[in-house]
Amino acid sequence: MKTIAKLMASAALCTASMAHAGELEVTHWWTSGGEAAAVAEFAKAFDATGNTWVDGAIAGSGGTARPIIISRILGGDPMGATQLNHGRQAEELIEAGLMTDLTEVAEAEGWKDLVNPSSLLDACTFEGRIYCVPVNIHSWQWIWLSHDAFAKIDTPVPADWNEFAAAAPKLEEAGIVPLAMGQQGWQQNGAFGVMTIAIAGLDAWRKVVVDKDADTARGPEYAAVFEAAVDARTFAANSNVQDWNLATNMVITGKAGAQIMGDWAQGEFQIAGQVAGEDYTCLPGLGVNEILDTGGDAFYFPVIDDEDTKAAQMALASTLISPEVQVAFNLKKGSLPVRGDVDLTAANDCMQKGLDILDAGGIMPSGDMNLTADTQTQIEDLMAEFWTSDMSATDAQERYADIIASAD
Amino acid sequence: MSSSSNARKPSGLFRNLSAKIASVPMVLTALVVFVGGTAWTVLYSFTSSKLLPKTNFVGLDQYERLWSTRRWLISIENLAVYGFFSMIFTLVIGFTLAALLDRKIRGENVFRTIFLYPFALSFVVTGLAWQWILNPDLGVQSVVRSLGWESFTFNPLNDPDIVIYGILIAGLWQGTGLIMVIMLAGLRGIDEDIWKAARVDGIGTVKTYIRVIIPMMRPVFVTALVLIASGIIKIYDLVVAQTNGGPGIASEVPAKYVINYMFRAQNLGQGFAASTMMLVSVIVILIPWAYLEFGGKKRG
Amino acid sequence: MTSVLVKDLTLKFGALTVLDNLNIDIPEGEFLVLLGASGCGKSTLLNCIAGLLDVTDGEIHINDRNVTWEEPSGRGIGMVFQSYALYPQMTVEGNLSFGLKNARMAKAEIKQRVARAAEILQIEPLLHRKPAALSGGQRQRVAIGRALVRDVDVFLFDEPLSNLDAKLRADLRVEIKRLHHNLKNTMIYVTHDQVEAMTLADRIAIMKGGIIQQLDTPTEIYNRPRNKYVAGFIGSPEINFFEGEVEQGTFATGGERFSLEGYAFQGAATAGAAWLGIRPEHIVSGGSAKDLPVTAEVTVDIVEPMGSDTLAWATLAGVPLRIRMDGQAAVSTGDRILIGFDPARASLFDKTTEERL
Amino acid sequence: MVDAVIPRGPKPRPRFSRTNIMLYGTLIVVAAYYALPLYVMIVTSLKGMPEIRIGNIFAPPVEVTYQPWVKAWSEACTGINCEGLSRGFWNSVQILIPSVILSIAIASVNGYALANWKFKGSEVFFTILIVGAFIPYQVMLYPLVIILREMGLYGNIWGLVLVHTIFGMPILTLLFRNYFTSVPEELFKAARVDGAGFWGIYFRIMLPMSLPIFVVAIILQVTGIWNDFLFGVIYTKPADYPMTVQLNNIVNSVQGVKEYNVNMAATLLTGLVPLIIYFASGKLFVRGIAAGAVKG
Repeated sequence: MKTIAKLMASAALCTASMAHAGELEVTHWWTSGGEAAAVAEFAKAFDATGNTWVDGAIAGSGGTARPIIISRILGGDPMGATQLNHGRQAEELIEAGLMTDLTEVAEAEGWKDLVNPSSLLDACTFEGRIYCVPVNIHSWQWIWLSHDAFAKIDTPVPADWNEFAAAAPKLEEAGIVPLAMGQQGWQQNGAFGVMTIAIAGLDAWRKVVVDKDADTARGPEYAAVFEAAVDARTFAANSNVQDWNLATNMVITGKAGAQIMGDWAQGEFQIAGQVAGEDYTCLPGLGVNEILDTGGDAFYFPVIDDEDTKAAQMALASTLISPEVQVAFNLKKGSLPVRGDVDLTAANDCMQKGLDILDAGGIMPSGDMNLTADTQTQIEDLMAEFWTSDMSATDAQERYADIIASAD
Repeated sequence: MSSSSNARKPSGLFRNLSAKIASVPMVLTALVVFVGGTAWTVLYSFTSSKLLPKTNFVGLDQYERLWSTRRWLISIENLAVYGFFSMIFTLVIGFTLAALLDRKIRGENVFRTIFLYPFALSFVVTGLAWQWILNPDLGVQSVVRSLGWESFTFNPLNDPDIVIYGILIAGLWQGTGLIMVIMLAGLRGIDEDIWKAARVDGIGTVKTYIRVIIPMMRPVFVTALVLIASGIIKIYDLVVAQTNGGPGIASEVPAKYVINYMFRAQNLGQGFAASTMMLVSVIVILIPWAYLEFGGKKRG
Repeated sequence: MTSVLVKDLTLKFGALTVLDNLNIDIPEGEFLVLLGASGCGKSTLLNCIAGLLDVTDGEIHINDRNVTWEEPSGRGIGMVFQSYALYPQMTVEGNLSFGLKNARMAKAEIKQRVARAAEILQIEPLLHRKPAALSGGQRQRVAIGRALVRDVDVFLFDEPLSNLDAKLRADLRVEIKRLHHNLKNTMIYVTHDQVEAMTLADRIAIMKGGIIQQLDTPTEIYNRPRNKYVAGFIGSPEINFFEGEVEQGTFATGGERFSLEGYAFQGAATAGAAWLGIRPEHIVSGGSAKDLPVTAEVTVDIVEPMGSDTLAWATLAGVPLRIRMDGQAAVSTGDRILIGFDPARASLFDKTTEERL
Repeated sequence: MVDAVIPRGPKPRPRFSRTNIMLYGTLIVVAAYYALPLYVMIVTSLKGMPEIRIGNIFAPPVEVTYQPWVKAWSEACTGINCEGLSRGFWNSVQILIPSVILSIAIASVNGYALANWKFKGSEVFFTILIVGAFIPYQVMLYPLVIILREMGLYGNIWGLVLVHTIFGMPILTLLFRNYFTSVPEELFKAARVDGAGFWGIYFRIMLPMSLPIFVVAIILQVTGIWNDFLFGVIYTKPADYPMTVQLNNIVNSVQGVKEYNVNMAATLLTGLVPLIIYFASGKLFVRGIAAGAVKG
């Protein structure tokens, strides 16, 4: 096995593209309006260091982009740097020696002390070495509510999931889709995850996702989650969109009452010129259980055997995590910075809420870090099917538990 | 009496040397890519390869998992539905159009050009065009509703139960022209005397087609069938562009499953197992065809 | 002097033997026709001589040189094909000079040879036309010209006239004969048309199943076919066969008994089962018939007038009998006529070996 | 007594017989169905977004605007690359030209060798090749990644060119083999007697004779390669993405609202090359696909 890995690594070395000095191709899948604006900040900062950011945006969700990125790395045509969700996805690539070790830069700059929460850096660490730069903290646990929509039905904007559920029929009557939901597995799975934390609680979630305890997955806590998901499914029945930002757009335009979506949705509100608290409201943990997962994006640097490229990679790594860039990027992206020592006074209402929770230690690890891509895909497929069919809560729960039981 | 020849007896390997050298690309493609690649994939489908191909064999595990995965079953079901209707409609529409065009009509060229142009377009273009036409808020549904039929509902791309038919409409639009052309070529290849004989015998046009012409065109139908079938199994771009498998996983197809598992889910073994199943289904189609086509006339 | 020598030639395609141990010795200047039904191996033999097919065993010598492993172009042959095989994108001149150019011959020499061939074949006005603008006959002349310019000793013709209509075929046949007469090259000519074979050949080789049945002059083949197959193949309308027994100078068949007086047996006359063949044109009817050693009275079943002569069908000894008569013969269906033939003109074949007796 | 019309002269035929009305009626309705998507794409691409939102997709544009076309061609964004489809267009051109030349060159020589210079085993390889045409690409995707990587061609345009050459080989080889087989064998024999060798016969005799089949093959390959999506996604990097892949990216990378007019303009732009070839080549296109298909 190791031989194959080495072979691949050497193949990668031999045929690495000979980029010009200081020119790095960076692949990522940030293509929506808010995301593109945020990534432009990275490019600007990197270009300012005398290097050149060659943008390799890949449209579609991470699901579309990841295979392209990975097959290029494996195929011996690595890019200079790439976005990847950290966690288990990159493990095998690191194992195969295809990723650049960043430990030196990390130690020189003291990332260990900067990065908060430290779990983010842990996810980048493999056998004691650091292989990726976390760039932001994303949390899924948000519901976004449209003030317009609730104004139309003369109902105050709900303060938690239960109030929302109560108001949903009224929204429906007014011809408003209560819950906007892009019909893609990762969104549906994300929403489900959010409801799990809010309804089943962190302990049950941890048992299932971290410890892969199928019995808990079959238990009453999860049963309640699936029941709630069935409700949510009815709320989202008329949501005819696929992409998450189109769903967000429904909330922005008041066509939908709410959307369960990660904090990146905020970027879309911002671009649409909406103000948190005035035009929309965000509730962490569905307003029930104020806890945020600390997933996020990270950048990896595939091994390229060229000194200039290597230097550029290191320069990019330190640029990405530098305080100014963190602020500029995260403000646009709507995510939280990975370092606790930056000034985010410019942050809006929602980000501030997030920062407060973060400071209070209301954090949990992200699902990405605990489930393999394989298991993730299986769950996403299940969710995709569940949300678009009339599968009963018990059936869905049973199948969910089966997947957990066979996860590794 | 005979002087010895100055020509050397060429040894077996160097006979037709130029031809052999010229055939190297073909031989390599056949052996390395087609045979080698296929064998490699089949072999690795018995391993638990994840992101990288590894030789830790796990027997039929990948296949067991494959056949207990909802998404694969849905993919297969979609393929069966799409395949069945695509087969029937493509043949029926293709033949009917060909027969209509064969009635010595005016403007045959114009009609043929219109029926066939979608075939020049890629599946991506086809998928996007139909995605737009079937858009529930702005497309056909809204147009019909605006005409006064308020309750009209035709929203296949967002209804998991009928989404595959939405793809079918686009697929038929793109592919029937080709079959029509093939059928037309077949019809044109039929002896004019057959028509004269049918006329003398007083057999009606439709009846002549059904009882005489279609049986005569058996080889053309078989070819068309194989063509449609092999196209169906490969269906990928259309789904990606039109629905990307959605809503949910309602319009997933095997080819997409393979690529998803190979690259996205980082479970190569599962992807290989799924692609091997696709291969098997092709073989199931090919063998009877090969038997029909070549089995009978081996001595020819 | 031997021009073409085929020695123990065998050709197999897998398990199928197409040519079986053939031996032919063709003297210089001979016009040899390979004749046979389709699939008999005649074209295959020609292709072997040309080097277009690799032999399984045996040798081929041309002009005393062993050319068994030689490329076609190196054998000193010119070849004319049934479909003319003119290169459609080249002019007549281009067609004629292609081979010479491939042999890197000097330009002046090429020009001179093309001119000569064009003159011989009277195709000078056509030199700058493309084959598509030529008639069938003209095309075949060009094809012959292509062999001619090569200035070789051996010409191979592969059914060159089969694609032409009857009249043109007759015309070109004469021209080929004249060509041979003038050039005196060795020519090997494949055909399935016995008229061509008879008219052109110095010798004919009749082939069947990859084996030469008889190699002889046309007269010999016509008059003294070596076996029943050759007898049946040559001659139109076909020879009449009677199955019977040879007994003491007579041939007994279906209740009739023909005298064999004057028949030249190959060896001693032996008794036994045999075939008797007599050509329709050797059956005499009317007044002169009664003087012949064999006579019979038959009823005419059908009459086929063909202008120059008339073919009458009757039944003798239980088998259908073809009788060739003069075109003016006044005979009609139902007539009873007297016929007769001279056994010296008949052929006898052994029943089992089918060899000439 | 009724005067019976004596049948004489041409048989009277009603100009609009029921059969004819049915026949043309059906054809016109079906033709409308086939033509509709193209029409809808064109009118949509010429409308402004407000008009699209309120209007009917079948209605012709009230106010014609070419802005969506300009935007699709040179301004539409994927990520922070806002060069529009033009980049994909040039990538496709760069992929297309070598792919078409290489695949046809190789396949025509293959077909020629198979038709005229059979050697031991040549038919076996050919059979494998033809059977290979039916193997789902998915089976060979990953092995090809490995092969290209070992050759150092993975991720660049030449790798994709090779992939197109490989997967175009079965059908093209078949096309050329059948064509060369239909060339009278005697012509080939005559050329051998005239002393031409393998390449001599190919270049001097066969090639000039087979221009039509080359045109057919070119049409087949240009449309096929231009329309490819799968290989473009898997074997190239974003900078080299062919037009189809970029189209999918542009349409699917939504920023704010979906700009249907730009999407349709982009879609049409991508379909333009094969459409032009199709309308320009007419009968040859039909011949091409019929030849490729009927015998396939």
